[in-house]
Amino acid sequence: MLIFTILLDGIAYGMVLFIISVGLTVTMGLMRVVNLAHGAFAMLGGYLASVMIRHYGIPYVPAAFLAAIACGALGGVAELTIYRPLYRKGELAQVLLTFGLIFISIAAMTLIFGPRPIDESMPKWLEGLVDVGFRTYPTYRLFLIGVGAALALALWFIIERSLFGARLRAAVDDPGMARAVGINVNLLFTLTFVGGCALAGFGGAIGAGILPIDPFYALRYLVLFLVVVVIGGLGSFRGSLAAALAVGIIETAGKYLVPQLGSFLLWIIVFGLLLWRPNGLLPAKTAS
Amino acid sequence: MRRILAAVVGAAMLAGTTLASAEVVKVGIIAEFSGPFAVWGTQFRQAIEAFQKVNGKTIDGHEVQFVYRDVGGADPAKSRALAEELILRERVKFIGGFALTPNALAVAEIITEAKIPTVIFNAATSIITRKSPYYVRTSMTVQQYIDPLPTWAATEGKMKSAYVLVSDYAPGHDAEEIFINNFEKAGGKIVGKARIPLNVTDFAPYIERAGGSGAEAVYIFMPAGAPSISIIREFAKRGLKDKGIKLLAGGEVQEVFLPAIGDDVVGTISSMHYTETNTYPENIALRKTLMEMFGANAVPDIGSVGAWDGTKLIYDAIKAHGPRITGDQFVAFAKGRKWDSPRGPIMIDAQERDIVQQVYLRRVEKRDGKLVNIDFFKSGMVRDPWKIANPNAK
Amino acid sequence: MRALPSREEAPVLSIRGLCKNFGALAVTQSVSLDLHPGARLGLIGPNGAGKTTLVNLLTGMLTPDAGDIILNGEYIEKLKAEQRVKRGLVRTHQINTLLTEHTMRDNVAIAVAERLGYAWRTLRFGPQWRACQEEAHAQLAELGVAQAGDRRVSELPYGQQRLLEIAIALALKPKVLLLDEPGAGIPSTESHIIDEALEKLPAEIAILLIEHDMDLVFRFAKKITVLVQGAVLTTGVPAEIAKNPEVRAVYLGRSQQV
Amino acid sequence: MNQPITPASTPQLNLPASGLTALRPVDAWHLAPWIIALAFYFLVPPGFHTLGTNVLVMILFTLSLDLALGFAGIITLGHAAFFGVGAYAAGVMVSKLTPDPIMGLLLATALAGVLGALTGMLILHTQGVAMFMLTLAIASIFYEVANQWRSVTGGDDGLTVPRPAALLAYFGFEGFRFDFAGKTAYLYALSVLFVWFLIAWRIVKSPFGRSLDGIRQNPRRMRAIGTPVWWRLVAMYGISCAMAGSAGALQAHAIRLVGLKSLELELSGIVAVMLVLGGERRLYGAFLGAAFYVLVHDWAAAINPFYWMFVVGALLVAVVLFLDGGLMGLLDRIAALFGRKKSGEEQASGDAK
Repeated sequence: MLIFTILLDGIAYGMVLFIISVGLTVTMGLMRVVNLAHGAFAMLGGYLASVMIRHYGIPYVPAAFLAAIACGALGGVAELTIYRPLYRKGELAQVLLTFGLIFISIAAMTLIFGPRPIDESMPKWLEGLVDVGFRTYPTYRLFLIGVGAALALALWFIIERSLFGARLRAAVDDPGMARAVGINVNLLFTLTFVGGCALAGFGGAIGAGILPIDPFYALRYLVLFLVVVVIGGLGSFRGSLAAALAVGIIETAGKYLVPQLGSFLLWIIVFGLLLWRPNGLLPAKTAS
Repeated sequence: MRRILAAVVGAAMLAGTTLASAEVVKVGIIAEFSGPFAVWGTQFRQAIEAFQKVNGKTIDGHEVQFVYRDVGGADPAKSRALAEELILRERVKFIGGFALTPNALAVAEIITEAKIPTVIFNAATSIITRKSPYYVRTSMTVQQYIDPLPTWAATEGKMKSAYVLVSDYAPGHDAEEIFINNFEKAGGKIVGKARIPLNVTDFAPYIERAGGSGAEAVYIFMPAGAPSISIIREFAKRGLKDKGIKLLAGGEVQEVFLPAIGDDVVGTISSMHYTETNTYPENIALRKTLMEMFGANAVPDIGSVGAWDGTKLIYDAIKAHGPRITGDQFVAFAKGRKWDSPRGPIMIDAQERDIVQQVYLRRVEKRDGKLVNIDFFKSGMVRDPWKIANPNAK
Repeated sequence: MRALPSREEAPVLSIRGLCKNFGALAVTQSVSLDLHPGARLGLIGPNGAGKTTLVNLLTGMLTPDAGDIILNGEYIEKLKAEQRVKRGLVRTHQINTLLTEHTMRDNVAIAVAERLGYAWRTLRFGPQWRACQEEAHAQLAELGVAQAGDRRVSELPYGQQRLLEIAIALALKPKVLLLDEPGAGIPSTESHIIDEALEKLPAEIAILLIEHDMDLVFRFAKKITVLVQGAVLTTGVPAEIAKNPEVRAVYLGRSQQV
Repeated sequence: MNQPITPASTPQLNLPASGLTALRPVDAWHLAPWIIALAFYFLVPPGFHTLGTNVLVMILFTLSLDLALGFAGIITLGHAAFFGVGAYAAGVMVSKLTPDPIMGLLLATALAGVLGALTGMLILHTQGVAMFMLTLAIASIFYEVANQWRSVTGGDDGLTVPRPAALLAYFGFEGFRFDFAGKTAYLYALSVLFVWFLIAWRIVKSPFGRSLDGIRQNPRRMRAIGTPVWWRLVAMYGISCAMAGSAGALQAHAIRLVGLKSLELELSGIVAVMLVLGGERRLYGAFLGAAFYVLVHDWAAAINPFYWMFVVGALLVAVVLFLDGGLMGLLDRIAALFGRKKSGEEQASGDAK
């Protein structure tokens, strides 16, 4: 039975990582921007949802969606003003600027909301336990698994089956070629960035029960999001899903089975994987 | 580059001349004002400002000036550098602050050499005050404030078995030791324990194991803030609370954190040397001043009282010995001194320069829509149990 | 460094039965070639004939599935790219591959330093680096572009960048030089500069010229090998190749449609 | 473009004299940082020397990153790992093996260099994001080792380092004792920085350094001229890590406390900030960037410790977006504005590039 509990816990954790990281993998694969500040959008989503729920009485799910929309809009503005000049610069400039954005976000959130983690805002209907056959299990985590799976399915449909997705994949493979065949790559970048940030905001909002929101969110979980993206392969949607679930399950299993190893386990695995497959598990591009 | 240097040099010289001509007593505060532990710095500062508002900024016409320095987290090297800076550049007479043990330990050698008395407002590892004769602690030690909890739980609390979850760092190990010792001494049974790495964010596995262990109570010790909030939420969400398992805690359920945890926390039992809802006049004054100065949401915590009492000790010493007080005079003054703190009566141990105080057992309740801790048990004056058990450890 | 007269008869580079497959696709099928010192061999073939693959196999960017590459009597197919260069097998690139932030002369000087193995000597590098600069200057002067030596590569006109590719290769004192489409991207009005540069190449170097520009190949090469679908179709002097009906069919005819 | 290409147009090659022996009067500005550093020692009141030492240590650390990241283009977000290794090694040396600081410094430097070269061998065949994730992974593993190996490192309490012996005690000279005000530590750090600066200077001007500059721009080109790219990168990374280890050792000797912070991601990030702030590939950029950052931080933290992160963050965004070449680039532009044509600085920058 332990194995099923590990799997459920790992998948719930992995789904939160997936929802937040999938936007990052697409922007890193498509725009080739190392966006360390991605977590800041997730954090913002968490804060906004909490404010809406607690101060304006908006219910949980609509609040998460509104937070996602707000994060998407802000992401769009950021793409147009701050990120666009970055595309032509090197990785180092990107790393540093987005590092700077993390610092600013930490300071801003501390200023506005104070240094403490934000207050609990989970609705009653998510708080209980559900009988899943072999045991009772927290509703909230099942909710996360369900939402994550639904989002993964929707994203799969958008990316693999829609025209937008076809353009997106073409641009990830070869931006120059995409431009040459008449795809408006700039618009595509902006839309994708908006989508990625909206997803991050949504993930931040509904994942707050597992990754609590405080001003240091963006820095604390930065490495975790990057691990998911890089292990999965930049720009690879399937890869990020697989990597997020893998990271979730490995971390959870580690805690259950070998708690004394701490985060050694994850890092050793990351290190080995990247040496073995520098382009990730399921790279988006066939040619390396 | 040259200009910056010139400015720095100039400013330093200016500071030097003013120091020589005015009777200003400077107190350096080394604390966490940024970083994940920024709450502490804020609480210290607000308590000091509140104290100064109540008691004035001067003593017999001599100004007491607080100089704040941010150590930004557990960074002993920086803490040490800051202490050096405060002593050499700012010429402080006292140092105070320190939320985290490593930062407090880091200055031991410097304050000994420079004979600068250092008042610890929070850091709670027992050994600290043995590392320099100039340390005085006005906060607590981990084992001190946990001491009555396991004994009570196994006896009056009627909990026969417990599972112990602590963060994997020095204070966590101290907590684990005293809880297990006292619980077993009082006839309880420890059915399992785990040390959780500090960077863990998802506590489901640990809570799951604790819940499955058959324990009647789960004791947790975590750094206050995000981790402790997550673990208490997880405790309720995993149904441990509904199963009737008791949650035992400490600093994790201070009043400031309760809204962040939510109603899940109701019923949690904790031991602490300060309860925010107590009715000592000093506590009422502290709460009132904090709310006047910093708004309705300002809630005192153990950091506030540590800083409040530390500031009071420094004020009283200056009152007694004047602005030219030496380090040795201060330490002699502090030894054995008793006064009424917002937390109740306290005393500085004459040998150890460590605090002796009452410990309260409280339960989280919801009163008037607010989550608060309510005392239900009060111990006698508790000396640090670790120091009693290890009289010669250095 | 120069090829000894006694070795004149022996090929400086020979390729024996070289094969490379990408999955099921055989891109190089048992190719054999000999280059003697002073050779001027043109390699032509339609798009997809495997010219680039062959260059990559020779330079060590790809490892062959079968076959031998013998340079000066040494089997080199197991060697790394840079080791082959050290042994005298040097290439130019179809797409400029230059240090764009450096000056033209520094590009060449770095190559000279590399050839002389100065990289690990840091104690007395001053005079050595001077010597590299001087040799680089001379090399550029030989190609007639020394006046631009102080300009950054990114500021140079395209034609001069093409010449720089050749200058760097020559600075390595190659025994065998693979010229990968040296004329690529140069407007026809300027193509004479490549012609002039090719004429100045030291006579003793064996040269394999891979080129799309038929006129250039036929002007420069003394022999031509035609590659089709990864295999050698035929080898001969330019006049023969031009007349060969098979070549016309698979190559010239098709190329005119392009 | 249609210039006739004839040997007649070939100009004479007039190379500037090379090497340190051939400095001309216009190059006198090279002395400026060292004169300022010495003046600092004599002019500032006690209490500022430790700040100065901190600046010097950070300059050295930034300089090490300039070699790896600036010149060789190795994108690393884990350089603090080697700073930390140096610091812990030096600390353990003083407390367990020998109080002689020079011996500790040499050992710490060697250890960091060897570890750098070994890990470099593993990761330097990768590129881009994979490489910087690997550097991050290595730093995290080092951090975990230090965190768990409490008996040696002290865990989060940090490693308290006893006062080292006088600087040249090994040679029977007791004059340079480490004093409370940190004046000796300052001179010690300055000397070590000077030695490393000379080494770095030689490296970047040598064919070795130039080949790495080439690898950063175009590894294919360098392979095509016969450069063993991987080996060169490993060598440069090793040197850079050794240098970072020296910086860590200096800090261990000067502050006499080594904490886990010296291995954290944050420090790796901050040193990259200092480098870009000062200007990459300029050597002196490390001086400007580190000095500016440490002094601004010291000043901003004293005024308002709450939101110094705003300052750092805004600074970063501004430098990346508006200040190509960092402070050195700004100096160049100012110099150009005053019409000092072909100043020593510009030339130095040209050479370095």
